[in-house]
Order: sequence, then structure tokens, then C-alpha cells
Amino acid sequence: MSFVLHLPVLMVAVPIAVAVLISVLLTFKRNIAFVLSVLTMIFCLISSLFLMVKVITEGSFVYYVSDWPPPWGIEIFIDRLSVYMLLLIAIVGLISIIYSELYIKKVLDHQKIPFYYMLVLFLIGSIVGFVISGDIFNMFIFFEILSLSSYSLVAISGDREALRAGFRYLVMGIVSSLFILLGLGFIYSVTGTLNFTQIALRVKELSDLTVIQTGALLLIVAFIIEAAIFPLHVWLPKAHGKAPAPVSALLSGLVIGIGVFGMIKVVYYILPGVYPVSFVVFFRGLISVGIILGAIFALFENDLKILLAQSSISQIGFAAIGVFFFSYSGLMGSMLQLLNHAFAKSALFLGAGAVIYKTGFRNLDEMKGIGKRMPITMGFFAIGLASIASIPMTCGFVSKYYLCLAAIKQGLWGSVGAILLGGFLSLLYCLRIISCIFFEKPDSKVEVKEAPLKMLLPLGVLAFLTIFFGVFPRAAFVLIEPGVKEILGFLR
Amino acid sequence: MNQMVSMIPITAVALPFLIGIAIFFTGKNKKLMGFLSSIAALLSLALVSALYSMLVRGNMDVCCPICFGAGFTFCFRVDWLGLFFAGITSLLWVASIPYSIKYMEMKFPDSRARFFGFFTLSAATAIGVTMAGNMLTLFALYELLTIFTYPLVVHAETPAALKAGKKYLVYLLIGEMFLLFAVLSTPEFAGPRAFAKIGLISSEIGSKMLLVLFCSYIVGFGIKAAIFPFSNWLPTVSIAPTPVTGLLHAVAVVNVGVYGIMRVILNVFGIELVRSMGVGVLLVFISGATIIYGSLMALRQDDLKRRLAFSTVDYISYPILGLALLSPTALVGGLLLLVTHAFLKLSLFFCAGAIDIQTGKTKVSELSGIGRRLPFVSTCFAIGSLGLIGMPLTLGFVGKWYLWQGPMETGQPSAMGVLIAGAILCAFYLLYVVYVLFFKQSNVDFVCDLQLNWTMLFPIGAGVLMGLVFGIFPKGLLLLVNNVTMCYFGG
Amino acid sequence: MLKASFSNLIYVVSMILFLIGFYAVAMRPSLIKKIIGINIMETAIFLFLIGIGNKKGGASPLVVEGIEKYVNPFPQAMVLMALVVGVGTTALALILAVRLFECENGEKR
Amino acid sequence: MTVLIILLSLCLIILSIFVVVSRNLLASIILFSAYGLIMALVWQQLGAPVLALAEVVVESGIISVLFVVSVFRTSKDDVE
Repeated sequence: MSFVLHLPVLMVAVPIAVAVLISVLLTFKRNIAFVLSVLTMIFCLISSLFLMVKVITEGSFVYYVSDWPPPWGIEIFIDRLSVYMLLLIAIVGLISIIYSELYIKKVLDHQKIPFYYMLVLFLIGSIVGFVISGDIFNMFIFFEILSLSSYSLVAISGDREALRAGFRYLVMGIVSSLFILLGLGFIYSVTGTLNFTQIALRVKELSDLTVIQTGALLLIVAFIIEAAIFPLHVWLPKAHGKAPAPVSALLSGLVIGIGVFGMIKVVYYILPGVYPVSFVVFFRGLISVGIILGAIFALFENDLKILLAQSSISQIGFAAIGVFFFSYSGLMGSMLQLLNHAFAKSALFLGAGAVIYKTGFRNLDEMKGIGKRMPITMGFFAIGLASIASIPMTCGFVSKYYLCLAAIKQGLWGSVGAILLGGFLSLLYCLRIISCIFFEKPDSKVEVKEAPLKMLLPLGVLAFLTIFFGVFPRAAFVLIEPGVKEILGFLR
Repeated sequence: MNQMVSMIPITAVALPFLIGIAIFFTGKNKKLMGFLSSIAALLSLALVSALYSMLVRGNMDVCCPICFGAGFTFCFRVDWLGLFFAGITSLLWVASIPYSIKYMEMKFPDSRARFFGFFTLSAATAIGVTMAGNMLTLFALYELLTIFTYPLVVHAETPAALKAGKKYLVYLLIGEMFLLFAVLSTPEFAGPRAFAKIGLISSEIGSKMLLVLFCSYIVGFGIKAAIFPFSNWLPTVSIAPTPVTGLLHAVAVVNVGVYGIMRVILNVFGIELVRSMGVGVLLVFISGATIIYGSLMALRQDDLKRRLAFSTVDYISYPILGLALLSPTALVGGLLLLVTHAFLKLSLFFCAGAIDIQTGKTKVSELSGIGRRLPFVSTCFAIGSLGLIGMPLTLGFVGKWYLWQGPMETGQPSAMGVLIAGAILCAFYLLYVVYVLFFKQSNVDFVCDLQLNWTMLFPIGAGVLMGLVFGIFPKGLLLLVNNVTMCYFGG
Repeated sequence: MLKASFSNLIYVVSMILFLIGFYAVAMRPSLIKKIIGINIMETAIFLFLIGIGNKKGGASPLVVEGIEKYVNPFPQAMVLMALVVGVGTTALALILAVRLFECENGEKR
Repeated sequence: MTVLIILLSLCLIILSIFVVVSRNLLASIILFSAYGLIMALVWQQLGAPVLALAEVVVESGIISVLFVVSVFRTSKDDVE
């Protein structure tokens, strides 16, 4: 089983190497790009499963790239939570790439297609790198690659709105990565190291925590931008709404979740639990406002994809608020919400993409009664909506249940109100979509058929996963619970 | 063996549920659809009766927890209170299946697979709520019930139906928000077999918090039980197809709300705690207001289904009143009235649907002279009305007899006044319809172009007959109801 | 007080530059100006990082015989990598800005 | 040495303000490349000669050229 130790590095290296290969093959073999990407993602999925088995049975491990220990070499740190994230990344990545084939052929120019696959692979490789890196500087580097590929993917179609959205995303993204750089500077200046475990050790010896708290604050602000939490969410709706559908699925399902994962790393690994109370209360307040506002924006939005993006602001708020509860239930809720959001929101974006693929409709008004024309596609879409609306027997219910439980146990009534109200508003906008696509009489007489099988299958898998983890949440608990307990152990 | 027995409650919910999902895929196959719907209803009735026989034999330990993780346990458990509600729902579900098949065939021939799918799912969930073993399970199924009934409310797909659906959801979901809060704040809400003991809440958590919790519970369940300030959704959704208004919105859904309030007062808080908190009076006040409000509003309605819906608002508060008086006799009366209401109101709604199908008339003012054209339906309507008012020889009388003893025992004259006023108003708004049906001369001539066959008339007649039979021989039913109350009042 | 601010001079300067750059990013309408602002912020942070590694009287991190006190090379390595990444980011930003301009003015090349 | 750093820092701040405020994009790019050069000097003073070299090449070289090219392809004024 020693080969498993090398898998994390390979999960970064293989997608990036294949991406480079695709860009070399760019001029002649065009069709091979898709096949190569799918094979790469299958490799990632299999290796993440292997890693999962290893980490669950034997616990977390540290790997030094080419056997150079830090501070000279690069350290890779795999614990139970990062393995869980890797699994999500591999599943959603594979599904979006399979879905991409037809959609991208229709939406993009012919010569851009290999370029697209290259960027997606870069994105996935760098997300994996971000999750597994054991020090902040590597996190920063992978964050930059991740952001660069996301900006390009948002703007890839080259029309005006997409370019604008991409540029705005770029500006916010760069500011966020600069905040990371600044924050790591602060942390380095007092600890003399950027390695997570070593920082945690040094922090215990420090008498004055002001500088390192400032550093951690800057890092959290950076991840707040990346996770699109309330005052810094402005880039998200357009960026996710205007990108091609599979890209939106990746960005909404994974990339903003990565922001929350970064927050968890900062809050629990770098500086476990030594934050001023006002600071934590402030973040909880911001996130609560974001949860409610995002849902209200979604309630009044007409463009389906932008609506879904607005709902992402609200949904990722649920995941982020759990991080600041510092309790078992809160973190469980947070991680479950990441899972829910990865599967359900990706399913929703892929479903919206299927409608665009078949009809070109983007607005909710035009989609009246489309559920009767493409019942299977919209059925899967409705399952995704149910999960976002946290209806029982879907994954979203379990996650919001835990979050609310955590807030009530700690007596944080403001957060309780925000979670309950946010859940209620999510139900409302989801039912607005449902009633529009299933129960309203269509205006147009356009004949629409079911989406092709290659698009239905990925959608179906995602819908199945949301239901599966909702009906059998124990499957998710097995993956999450040890990790949550482990990082809560850092707090003491 | 014991393992298998403990699986029966979850099977009674899960099997009809799965059948309901299967109905979606029947598509155009009408026969299969009808067959599956009937099978689901019959199956749940059979399983509920099996559970009943087990409970009679003293096998109280029918419980099946499914633990997922810390603080997340689903659990199904059967006791007398739950089984009482499950029995009513499953019995009437079976009765309403032939009617709804025929009704939908005549009135809404399109997308019937969707209708019957959600119909089965809703009924199965409503039964599931009554078998829930802890608050988490109860809440999850309770919310699913709301969601599953929404497509039924908007089934007609007209703008008015969509608007009604929106109102329905906003009301009920706000209630569920409060409920979720209350459920999560209750200690031990998700433990395996949380309902097994009486009084989950200890009075140590502070009187202020207790009051907040109580109010959240009452709002959460009360919205579904259509108590006074939150009752407007119920008449609005009478726009739905008649089987839905009849079975779900007059029986299953509102009963689930009443059931929730009973669980809260009897199991979660416990009679003693409620008594010491002094909130029983509050509940008496609310339910009294609902009775008066519902009756007054019913008097003003011209639309027959809306009138009946307001009458549901009125009538469904009697069990709550019976509970709020905190005396065993009043509770017996309330539960009997619940049964009365379930049987007779279903028949009345089905009568309204039958009249609508045959003549196209939905307004009370247009019904004059129908009594002679549709003698069976109209007679059933008249008997049902009399039963609801509480004439002797009907179940309504027995129920009211017991309920009236409550205020006398506990000495609450205001409740007495409410009961008298309620009975008089009820007589007015129901007997006026009967008067119009039989004695008012019709100005216009109309033709009855359709002949109703027995599939539609049988459920109507059966419901009314049950009301009469139980009224004349109330012994068996009383035994069951006494079993329910004995669990909480101890003889 | 004055002495303390002298030893922290580099940090203060880098923060001022960071804020100036941030002003350009947030407030200037021109896309090019925003990108320039980003670069100013970036160099300000690099200055900060180099300042962290600096020791008074330390020699640059090149091994020469007879010198025992070097500045910390690690931040410099970080800055070098970040510099390279920064060029890529700036290039991409400029490409996007130019494309956006062409799109809005209807120029197709 | 400290005096030199103070002077250079003052230059940096003033230059950066001019870069941000200037209405003419071309002028601000030229000022920015001067800023890069002074920044490189500061870095050299702080014991990072290699980085200073890289900074000169990158900031005042490659990036300035990129900026000039893009400004020629867009507009020269400080408006969008």
C-alpha cells in the first residue's frame, strides 16, 4: 500500500501534466482532449478512494515531496477532512467534464475546446493542491493557479457580459490572493515558519498574539472573498451566472467551498481557537446577513443561472457559519453543507445548462411549463432544488439541521434566526422555480425534447448522490465525523 | 421475531411511500395507476390494523430506531394516540380512493399520474407522522407532508390555484420554521424512543424559555391545525380537487396539526407541567376564538367548498379545546369529535364534489332544488350536517356530550359559552345549505347529464353510515379513545 | 516612539503603498488603472516580505567565506515565486481588459 | 543607509500617488516603471540583490511593455 502515499502528489501532477499535454496537442488532435480529461479524472477518483481507505483506517499522514523535509521541501498534509474534500472534488470534477462534451461543443468556438479542457484540468489540479498542501505558501501558489484558471474559464466564451464578469472576478480574486500573501507575511514574521503543524506549535510559545491574529484575520478575509460571503460577494452572481454551465457547476460546487475549507484550515489549524470574541461575533453577523440577503436576491431574480448563483451566496453562508461555532455539530453541519452544495448546486447548474442547451432559454419566464416537456431532466433538477431547500430526506436537511442544532445549543439566537429564516427563504425561491417550471402554462409553442443521455447521466448521478446522502446520512458521517473530531481536538 | 415486529411501523410508512413513487412512472396506464393507489391504501390499512391488534394484546414495545449519528436518529414507534390518528387516516384513505379515481377521471383527465403519486405520498406521510417515535422524525415527515401536498393544491394549474398554493406554502413553512426551532430546543428530541416517556422537558430550563418553547410549538403545529390567526390558508386551498380538500385538508393535514399539539402537551410537556405553567387557558382562548371565527366566516361564504373549509377551521378546534381543558372527559369528547369530523366532513366534501360534477354548481345560492334531482347525495349531506351539529343518535352528539362535561369539571364558564355559541352557529351555516338543497324553489332548470355510479356514491354513504353507526353503538370507539386518554391521565 | 517607527519603517511604507494600490483598485474606473493598482499592492507586499527577512547588517543570502550573518533567504524565495505568478496574473488581466475594450467598442481584429 | 531607504521610500510613496492620480494612462505607466526601479533599489538595500534584479526585469521591463501595448490597443485616458 505504499504507493498510496504518492497518490496526493499525483492527483495534482497528473491533471496539470495532462493539461500541458492537451495544450501541446492543441493544434492537431482535438477530440482526444475530452477523452484524456475523463481518464485523468477517473484516475483522480480512484486515487481519492484509495486515499480515503488509507486515511480512514490508518489516520492522517504527512508526505514530503522527493523526501525533502520542511523548511526546504514541500510538505503535503493529508488528514480526514482533506480526503473528504478530495473525494468531492474528484466526483464533481469527473461529472462536470463528462457533461461538458456536448455543451461545450455547442457553446464555444471549435478552436477553444482543447483550451477549455486544459483550463478545467488546471483548475482541478490546483484545487487538489490547495486542499493537500501543508503550508500556507503552497496554498497561496495553488490558490493563484486556481484563480487564474477560473477567471479564464468564466471569460472563455468571449462575449461582453462574460468578459465583464471575468474581469470583476479577477480583480476581487487578485485582491483576495494578495490578502493571503500579506497574511502569511504577518504569520511568518512572528513564527518563522509557514508549515501548519509548526505554526500551531510556535503559537503556543508566543506571549503576544496580536500580530498572528492580524495575519489570521487577513487570511480569513481572503477566504471570505473567495467564498463570496456577504459584503464581498459582489463578483459571484455574474461570474457564476455567465460562465458555461459545467464551469458554473465547478465554480459553485467546489471553488467557493474551497474558500470555506481554507477558513477551516486557518481557524482550526493555524490558530486553533484563540480569537477575540468580538471578531468571531463579527464574522458570524456578516455571514448571517449574507445568508438572508443572498436568498432574498434569489427570490427576485429572473435569470435562472444568476438566481442559482445568488442562492450560492446564501448556501455557502450556511457552510461558513458552522466554522465559527467551534463546536462538533457546527462543523458537522458545515462539512455536510459543503457536500450538499457540491452535489446539489452542481446538479442545478447542469440542469439549467441542459435547458439552455436544448432551448436557449435563460430566464425563468421563458421556462414556464418546461417540466412537462423534459420531465426527467427537470425531475433531477427538482431533486437538486429540494436539497438546496433543505427538505427532509435530502442532504440539505441534515446539514441545516446540524447547524441549527449547534446554534441553539450555544444560545446564539441571532444565528439561529438567520439559519431558520435563510432556510425558509431558500424553500420559497426553490418553490418559485418549481411552480414556474412544472405548474405554469407555457407561453410558447416550442417543441422541446429531453436532454441527451450524455447530459442526463451526470445530472442523474448528482441527484442520486444528494438523495442517497439524505436518506443514508450515515454514509457521510463515516467520512466526516472522525475528521471533525480530530480538528476539534486541536482547539484544546 | 421481535426484530420483525419492530419493523412494522416503518414498513407501514415506507411501503405506501415507495408505491407512491412508483405511481409517477405509470404514465398513461390508468388501470395500473388505480390499482397501485388502492394497493397502497389497503396495505397501510392492513398494517395499521395489525399494529392495532398488537397493541390490544399489550405489545407496547413496537419501536424501531435508526441511528445515523450523534443527535440524528429517526425512530418509529406506535402507541395509542398515534394509532388512533393513523387509524382514522388510513380508513378514510381507503374509502376515498374509488371516489378520487372517478372524480379525477371526470374532472382532471390530465397528468393523473402526478396527482395519484403525490396523493399516495401525502397520505403515507400523514400516517407516518402519527407513527413517529421522536420529534426529529415527526418534524421531517411533517415538513414532507407540506411539500407533497403542494402539487395537489396547484393541480389545476390555473393562476388562482398557483396563488393559493403560494399562500398555502408561506403559511405552513413559516409554521415549520417555528417548529424546527422548538424541536431543536427540546432536550432529547432526537433520542431513540423519545416519546416513550411522558414529559420530555424538565421545568428546570427556566419559565421564560418554557413559554417561548410552548408558543413555538403551538404556532408550529397550530398553523397546520388552522387555529385562529393562522387559519386563512385552509379556505384558500379549497380550490384544489375535491379528494384533496376532502381527505387531505379536512382529515389528514389538519389532523396532523392537532396530533402535533396533543403530542406536545401530552408527551413533550406533560399534563402536569402545562397545568403548572397555566397555559391551558391560553389554548382554550385560542381554540375558542377559532371556533367562533370559523363559524362566522362559514356563514358568510357562498362557495360551498369554502363554506365547508371554514367549517373545518371551526370544527378542528374542538379537539384542541378538549385537550386544553386538561380533563380526561373533555379529551375523550375532543377525540370523538375528531372522528366525527373526519368521517362526516369527508362525506360532505365528497357530496360537494359530486354536486359539482353533476350540475356544475359550486355556489350555495345556486343549489336550490337540487335535493329532488340528487336525492341520495343531498340526503347524505343533510345527515352529515346533522351529525356535525351534534344531533342525538349521531357520533357528534356523543362527542359533544363528553366535551360539555369538561368545562363543568374544570369550571371554565367561558369555554361553556364558546361551546353553545359554536353549536348554534354550526347549525346555522350547515342547515342553511340543507334548506337551500331541499326547500328552496329553483328558478332555472338544469339537466343532470352525468349519472354517478357507485364508486362515487359508496364513499359518501359509507362515511355518513359510519357516523350513524358509531353514534348509536359508541362502545367500541369509546374503548379505544379511553385507551388513549388512560395513557396520560392514568385511569 | 520615533525610534520604533524607524525600525518599522519598511512595514509602514509597505502598508501605505498597499493602501494606495487598494485605492486604485477600488476607486479608479479605468481597467488599466485597476491593474496598475494591483501591481502596486503586490510590490508593497513583496517589500513587506523582504522587510521581514531583513536583519540589520545582514549580508545577502549568497554564501561567501567569512560572513556569518545572512538575511533570511526564505521570504526572498517566496517573493520570487510570487513575482512570477504575479506576471502571469497581470498578463491575463491585461488580455481580459483589452478583449473587453474591443468587445464594447465593436472592434474585431 | 537608513537615510537612503527613507528617501527612496518617500520617492516610492510620491510616485505611487502620481501613478494612481494621473489622468494620462501612458504617463502613469511610465511613472509605474520608475516606481519599479526605485522599488528594486530598496530591495537591494534590504539585502535582496537577486530579487532586485528580477524586479527590474519583470516590473519595469515585461509588465511595462505589456501595459504600453494594451494601452495602445485601448484608450489612453483614465476613463473606461
